[in-house]
Amino acid sequence: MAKGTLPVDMELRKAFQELQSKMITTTQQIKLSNAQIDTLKRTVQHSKLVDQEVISLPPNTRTYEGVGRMFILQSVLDIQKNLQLKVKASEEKMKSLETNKVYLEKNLKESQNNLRELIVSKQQLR
Amino acid sequence: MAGKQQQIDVSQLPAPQLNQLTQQLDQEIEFFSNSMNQLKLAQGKFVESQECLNKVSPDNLSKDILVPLTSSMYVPGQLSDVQNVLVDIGTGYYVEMEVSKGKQYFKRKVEYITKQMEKIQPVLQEKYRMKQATVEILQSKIQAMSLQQQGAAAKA
Amino acid sequence: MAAKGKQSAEQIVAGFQELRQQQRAFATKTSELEMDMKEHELVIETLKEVEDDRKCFRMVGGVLVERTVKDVLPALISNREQMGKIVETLTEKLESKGTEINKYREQHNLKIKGEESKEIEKPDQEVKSGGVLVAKES
Amino acid sequence: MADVQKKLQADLEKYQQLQKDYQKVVSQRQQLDGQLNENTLVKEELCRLEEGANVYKMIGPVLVKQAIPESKQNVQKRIDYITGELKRHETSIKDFEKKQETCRESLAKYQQQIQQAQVKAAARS
Amino acid sequence: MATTESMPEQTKHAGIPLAEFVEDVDSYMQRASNESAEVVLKRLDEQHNKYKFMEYNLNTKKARLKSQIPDIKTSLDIVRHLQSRKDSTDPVETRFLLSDQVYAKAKIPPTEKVCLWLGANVMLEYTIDDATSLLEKNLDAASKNLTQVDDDLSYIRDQTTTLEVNMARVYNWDVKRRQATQGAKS
Amino acid sequence: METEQLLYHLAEIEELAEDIISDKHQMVELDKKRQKTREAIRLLSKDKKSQKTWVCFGNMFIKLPKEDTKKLLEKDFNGLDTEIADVSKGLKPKVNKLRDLEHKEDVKGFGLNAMSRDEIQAVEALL
Repeated sequence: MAKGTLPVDMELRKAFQELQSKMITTTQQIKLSNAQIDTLKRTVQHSKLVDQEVISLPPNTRTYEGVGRMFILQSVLDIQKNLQLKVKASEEKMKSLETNKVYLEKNLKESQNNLRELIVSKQQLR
Repeated sequence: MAGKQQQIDVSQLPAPQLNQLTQQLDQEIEFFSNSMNQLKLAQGKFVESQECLNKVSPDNLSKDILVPLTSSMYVPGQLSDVQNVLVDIGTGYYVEMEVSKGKQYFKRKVEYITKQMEKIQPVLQEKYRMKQATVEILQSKIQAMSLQQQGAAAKA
Repeated sequence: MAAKGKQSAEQIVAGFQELRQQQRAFATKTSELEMDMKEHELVIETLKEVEDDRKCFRMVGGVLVERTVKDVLPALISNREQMGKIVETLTEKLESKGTEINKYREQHNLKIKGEESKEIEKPDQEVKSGGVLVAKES
Repeated sequence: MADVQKKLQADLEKYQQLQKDYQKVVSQRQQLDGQLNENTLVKEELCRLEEGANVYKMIGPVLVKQAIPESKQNVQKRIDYITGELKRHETSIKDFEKKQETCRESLAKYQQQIQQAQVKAAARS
Repeated sequence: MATTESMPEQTKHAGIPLAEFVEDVDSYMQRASNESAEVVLKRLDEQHNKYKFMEYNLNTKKARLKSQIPDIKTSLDIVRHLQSRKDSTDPVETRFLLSDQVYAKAKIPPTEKVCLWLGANVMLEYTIDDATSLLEKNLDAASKNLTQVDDDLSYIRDQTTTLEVNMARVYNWDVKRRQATQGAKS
Repeated sequence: METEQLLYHLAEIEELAEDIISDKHQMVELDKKRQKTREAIRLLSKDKKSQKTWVCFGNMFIKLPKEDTKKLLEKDFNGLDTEIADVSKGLKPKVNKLRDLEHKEDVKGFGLNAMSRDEIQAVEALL
């Protein structure tokens, strides 16, 4: 390829650069979301394990919920309720992260397509 | 100092100086990532405190609790006030506030730290970018040098 | 051409570094578990010496459960045994990782300066507040 | 020749000492910066309080109730003090930078002299 | 951890090998295991690393003890206070650290019992008297351990210095030997 | 070859100096604590309004009658006094010893030949 025979198309160049930086930030965001989803998954799993443990306790066992450094006496039922709430919240968070991920991926693809179209239209123009 | 370096054309620097520059950048990167980690840690603590305050609610008044006397000793007791908490605002000052005010306090703190992190993040990224560029230039220089030496050796 | 050859050399080093990283991870995990086992040992010894029906709490994932010594002790003992088993498999993995690394090193003719003894297995410096028990001189 | 070397050595030591002192002052300034920041945040919190809020100050191991205006005044006094100290450190940092610069120059001069002498000696032999 | 192997063991600093001081480098280098200065220096360097590693471990231990001791002391203070209030009918009013920077109010009714964290996620109930004696015992043990650790640390520092001197001596011996052989050649 | 003696000597001096610095630091800290305790006692005597006061125990505060608190603080104060006295008692011989050591080194220094090149190198390699 001989250098300098074609004038660099500034518009194309700019579009390329934009796409590149977009790709970097998007992949970063997706990575971050994946990591968050993983931790959330672990929290859910953990909560379910604790739930099993608590169910297997003999009736009338006194259980305390950790709040900061203190422990509050809480009925097994309440503890289960709180665990379920936690699981639910985590699952919702995961869901929103997933939808966000899908959106990001779609968005990126669209940008790629736009660039492709731009190239095609430039070629046709020439 | 950092501002000056950005104006120098890095590709013009000799190899030893480039090496020094990467080392300096490494140090700076470590410094900033350390601050980031500390900020994250502090933020986590504030979030936790904020969440704890949710449990200081009327339905927990007089409830049996285990009171942390030290980090390794607890005694049975009861929560005796769910309206107010004492907040350590730093430098030896403590303020009694309503639970809702306490929550606001920690929310503010979290926001403050987030802002600090947002300030550091781009600087950190810029340092990473600069380091990468410097390393690349350094490597190409070393390669060119070794090629030159090979050439000289072949001639001799 | 030259660039290609260089890149693969970099890849070799990167692969080696990754193996070492895995090895180190195994080593840290092992030493963590061993510390945990020691702690369990200490607690088990303490509980063995007190009355069976003494009130005793056990923390399960953020939930504190009020039981008695006779309920908690067997759980602790089985816990310790499980940890022992994990330590065993981890040690095996650590060893096989070591041979893997040596093989890799021979295969690619890598020479490492004598810095490995320094790096491997530095326990994390985190100071756990832990319990009230003070370990006997070990 | 030996004389220059001795001077170079002396200057080098001086330079190293300067660097050490410089670093010390810089880290002190950093500490002061932190303290200023913390006190400013406390001041902000105190300013936010409604009248009649209970403010305590820890003195020794005792919590002592303090009126809000008094607390504000105390913290302001500390802020003023730290700001003064910061200014002092700032000038001393600038001073150190200047001293280091002159030291570096004289070091370079001696080094050059030695190099020249060495070249001459090499040419002679 | 640190292997002692054939090292002479000192009972006072169990597990920490003594660094033998090289009095006479010439005769030291004559020993069968010391084939060359390089080999010896490498071995000494390895030993040096071992000492550094032990020092690091001891420092970690020291940090742990140093954070444990004040905690035990405060626990003792409070337990003694509770003991003095055993016969009173009024609850003790407290503000306890609920979470970072937050204190909540709690009432502690007169009590005979306190709970102590043993570790391994287990907390055990003690009578106040038992807790006091356990804490006293542990405080004593922790303080003794701390002095032992300090002792060991300064012992290690001594050994490290000896080792460093040995390294310097062997190094110098080698430099002189090389200069001598070179002088003989030219 | 005086290298190793010198090294030992330097190590000894350094260790002692570190010890002295940490002692002095401790004295300063203790004195600060003592002053704070005195200030607290003064404030407690001045304030006539409340009967009880919050006293810090590590991570918690316990509400105590003022008179009890004052007694406690006075005990603390006296304890700190003796502690400071103890440290300063131990500090004096250490300072003297350090002075001796440094002085000895000076005297010895006159008798020393200049270090040879490789001796300097060896020392540098160690430092």
